[in-house]
Amino acid sequence: MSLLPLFVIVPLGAAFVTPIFSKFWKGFSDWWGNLASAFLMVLSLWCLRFSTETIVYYAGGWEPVDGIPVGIAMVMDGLTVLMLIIINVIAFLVTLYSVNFLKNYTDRGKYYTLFLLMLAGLNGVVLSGDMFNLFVFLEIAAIATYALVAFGVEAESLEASFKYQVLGGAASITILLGIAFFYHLTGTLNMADASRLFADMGPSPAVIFTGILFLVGFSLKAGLMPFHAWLPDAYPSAPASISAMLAGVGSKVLGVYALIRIFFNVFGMTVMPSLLTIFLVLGTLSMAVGAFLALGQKDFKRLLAYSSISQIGYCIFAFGLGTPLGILGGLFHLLNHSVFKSLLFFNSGAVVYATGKRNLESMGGLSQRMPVTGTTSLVGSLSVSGIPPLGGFWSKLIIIYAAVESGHHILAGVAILVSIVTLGYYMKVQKLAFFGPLAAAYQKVKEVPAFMCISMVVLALLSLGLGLLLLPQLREVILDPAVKVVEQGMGYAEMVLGG
Amino acid sequence: MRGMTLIVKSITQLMAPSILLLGIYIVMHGHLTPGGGFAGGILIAGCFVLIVLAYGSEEAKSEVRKWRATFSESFGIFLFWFLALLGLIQGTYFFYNIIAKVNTGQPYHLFSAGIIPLCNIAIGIEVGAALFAIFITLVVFKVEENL
Amino acid sequence: MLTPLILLLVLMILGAIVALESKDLLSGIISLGIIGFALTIIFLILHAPDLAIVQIVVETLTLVILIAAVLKTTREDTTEKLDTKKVLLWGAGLIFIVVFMLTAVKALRHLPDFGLPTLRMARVYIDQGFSITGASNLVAAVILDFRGYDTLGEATVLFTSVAGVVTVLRKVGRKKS
Amino acid sequence: MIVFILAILLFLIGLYGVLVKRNLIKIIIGLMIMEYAVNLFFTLVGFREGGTAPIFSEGLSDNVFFVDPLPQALVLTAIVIGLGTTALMVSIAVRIYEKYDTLDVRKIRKLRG
Repeated sequence: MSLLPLFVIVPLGAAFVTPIFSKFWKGFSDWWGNLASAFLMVLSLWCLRFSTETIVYYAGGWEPVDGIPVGIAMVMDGLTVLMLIIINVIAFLVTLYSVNFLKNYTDRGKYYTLFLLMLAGLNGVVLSGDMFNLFVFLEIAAIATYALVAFGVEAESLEASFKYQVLGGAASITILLGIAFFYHLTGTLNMADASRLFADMGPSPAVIFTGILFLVGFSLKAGLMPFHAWLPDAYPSAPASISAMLAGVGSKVLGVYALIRIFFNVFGMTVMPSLLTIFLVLGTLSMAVGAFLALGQKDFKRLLAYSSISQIGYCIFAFGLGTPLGILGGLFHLLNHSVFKSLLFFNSGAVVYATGKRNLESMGGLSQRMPVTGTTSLVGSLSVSGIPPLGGFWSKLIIIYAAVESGHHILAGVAILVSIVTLGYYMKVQKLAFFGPLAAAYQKVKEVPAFMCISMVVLALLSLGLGLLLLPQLREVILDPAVKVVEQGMGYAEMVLGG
Repeated sequence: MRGMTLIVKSITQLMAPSILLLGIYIVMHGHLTPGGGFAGGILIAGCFVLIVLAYGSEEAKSEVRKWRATFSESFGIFLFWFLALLGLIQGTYFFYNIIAKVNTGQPYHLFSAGIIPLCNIAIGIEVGAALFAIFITLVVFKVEENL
Repeated sequence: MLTPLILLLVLMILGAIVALESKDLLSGIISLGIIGFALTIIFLILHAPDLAIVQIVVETLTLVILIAAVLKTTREDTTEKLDTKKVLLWGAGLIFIVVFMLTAVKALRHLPDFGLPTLRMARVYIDQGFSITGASNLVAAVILDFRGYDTLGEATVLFTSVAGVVTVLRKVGRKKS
Repeated sequence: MIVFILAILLFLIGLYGVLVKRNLIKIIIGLMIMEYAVNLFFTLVGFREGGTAPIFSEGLSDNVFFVDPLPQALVLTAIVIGLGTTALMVSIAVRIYEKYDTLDVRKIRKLRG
C-alpha cells in the first residue's frame, strides 16, 4: 500500500517548489495550492474503501525484527480515515476560499507554502504510528500555524501569535519530555508495541507520570478549559481562512485526536482508570465556561473562538463517557463541528471582507446585501445550536442520550443547558449582524466573490446533510470503523502488529 | 550594521574558507564520523554569517543574495524529498535505501551506506541556506519608530 | 564520571538562574550560552559526539540571532514590582514545583536507573545497524535510514520556520483598503 | 537518579521563566532552558554505563559496547526543531517591539483577556 505516504509526500513536495515558482509567476501558487489540496481530498475519499481494515506501512521498508518494530510505522485504520477526510475536505475548501479572500493580503506564495506545510503536518500526525514521528509532524503543523496566525503582521496578530507560540512551545516541550519518559519506560517508540508493554505493566507511578505529561501537553494544544489562554486570541487575529482551518481541523487533530489515540489506544483504560473522569471534568468545564464566556462577546470571531472551546468540550465529554454510544457521539460531533465551525469562520471572514468590521454591534441587516453569507451563516448557527434536522442536532442528541444512559444525569442536564445557551448567543449573532435594519454605512456592501460563496455553500449543504451519516449504510463505512478503533482500546496493538 | 575593523576583516579572510571547508568535510563524512548534514550545514551557514558580520550588512541587503538563499534552500530540501521518493518510484518503499540494498559499498569508505551520504549533502545545502536566510532576514530587518 | 556530570549540571542550573534573573538582557543571553556550552561538554561525556557538534554550532548561531534581536530592540529587562499578587503566584509556583518534583522522583524510582537503560528498539540498531546500512556512524544510520522519515520532517521544520520568519518580517502584510 | 532529578529541576526553572517573567526575550530564554533540559534528559536516558560512542571504526575490539544511538538521533532532531522555533519567536518578538515599542508583556495588550 504505497497510498499512505502520499498524504505527506504530496503536500510537502508541493510546498517545497512553491517559493521558487511563485517568484516568476504571480498566479502560480493559487492554482498549485488548490490542485494539491484537491488531489488530497480525492485521495482521502478514496481511502474510504479501506476504512474497515488496518493498514500498516513501514517507511523505508523496515519490517519488525523478531516482532519488535524498528522503523517508523504509518498506520491507517478507521479513525485515521475519518480524520483524513475531515482534514483534506476542509483544507480544499479553505484553499478555494483563499483564492478570493487573500485579495487584502500580500505575498500569496508564502501563504500557500505555509498552508501546504501545515496540511502535511496534520496528515502526518494522523497517519503516524510512532510517538516521535507524531511529535515531529505536530511541530511542523504548529510552526506553520504560528506563522499563519501572524500572517497579517499587524500588532494584534503578532501579539496573538507570540502568546500562541509560548503556550504551544511549552506544550511541545512537555510532550517531548513525555516521550523521553515513554522511551525510558518502554525502550520503544512504536505506539502499538508500547501498548503491548503497557498492558503488562499496569498502573505504575512511572506510567501515570508519563500520562500526565501527555495530558497536559495535548490539552494545551486542544485548548481545553484550564489551558485555553491562547485560543481566544489566536483564532480572531488570524486570517479567517486560517481560523477556519485551525478551529475546524487544527486543534482537533493536534489535540483531540492525539489525546484519543494515546489514551485510548496506547495507554489504555486499564492503565489509567481515572482517565475517563479527567476527560469528563475537562470536557464539562470547557463546555460550560466556554459557552458562558461566548455569551458576553461583541467581536464576531472571538465569539466563535469561545464557542469552539465549548464544542470541543462536548467532544471530550463524550469520550469521557467511555461507552460505545458516547464515542460515536464524540466522533460524530467532531465531524459536525469541523463543518459548521469552518462555515461560521468563513462567514465571519466574508463579513470582514465586505465591511472591514468584526464588531457585531456596528453591523445590522447584512442579509439584505449578502444573501449567500446570511443564509449559510443561519444554517451554521442552527447546526451548532442543535436544531433538528441539521447535523449538530444528531450528534448532541447522541451525546446527551449516552450521558443519560451511563447514569450521568446531572452532566446530561449541563449539556442540554449549554446547548440552549449556545442557541442564545448564535441568535444574538444573527439578530445583530444579519437581520434587522440595514445600517447606513453598509448600503454599498456587495456579496463576496464566487469562490468564497462556493465554499460557504458547500459547507452549508454538508452541515444540512451530515445527519444522513447515521443511516446504517453510510454509518458502516464512515463512523462505525472509527468507533471500533477507539472502543477496542489496547486491541490496537494486535490490529497493528498482528497476532 | 556596519562592518568591523581591519583586524577582524583580515582574520575573517583567513578563517572563512577553512570554516567552509570544514563544513563541507563534515557533511561529506556524516556517515563515517560524527557530524552530518545538520552540523555541517550550520557550519557552512556560520561561515557566511561571519562574513556578513565582519564586512557589514550592506553586502547582504541585495535581493539577489536573498533569492539565492531561498532558492538553494528549496532546492536542497526538494532534493532530499526526491531521494526519499526514489524508493517509491522504483516500486519499493518510501525512504527505501535503494543503493545500499544493491551494493553497500566498502565499509569505512566515502562511497558506502547507499543514499545516506547523498541525503547528507541535500540536508547540508538546505540547512546552510535556511539558516543563512534566517540570519540575513533578521539582520536586514530594520526596526522603525512608527509610533 | 558521575561527579563532573553533576558539577556541570549544577553549573547549568546556576547559569539558568542568572540568565533569567539578570537585569541586562545581553548578560542574560550570555548566561544562556553558558548552559548551551555546558550541555555540549555533557554530550561529550555521555559519548554523543554528533550531538556535541550540532549543539555547539546551533548554540553559537542561536546566540548570534538572539544578540542581533537584543541589539535591534532594547537591552533593559522590564522592571517588576513586588506585590501581593506576585507573592501569591510565587507561593503557587513553589507548591507546583514541589509536587511536580515529588511525582517525578516517584516515577523515576520505577524506571531503570541512570546508565542501565532497557534496549528494545535500539537493540537491532546496535547489533545489525552497521551490517545492514553500511554506515559506520550508527547515529547517521538511525537518522537517515531507519528513521529517515523523521529527518525529512525535521528538515521540513527548518524550512517551515524560514518561511515563517520571512513571512513575519514582511513590511506590509495586510493592504489597507 | 540524581542526574535525572537535576535535569528535571532545570526544566522547572525554565518553566518558571516562561510563567513568571514579563519580558519577551526572557520568556524565549525560559523556553530555551526547558528545551535544553529535555534534550539533556533524553540523552541521559540513552547512556549505558561503560559504553562508548556509537561509531564503528576499524580495529574495534569485541568487548566494547555502545551507548544507545536512538535517543541521540531523536535529540538531534529536537535540537534542530528547537532552533526553528526559537528563530520564529525571536523574529516575532522583534516585530512586536517595532509595533509596540516595548518588550513588556503587560504593555502589549491590544487584545482583551
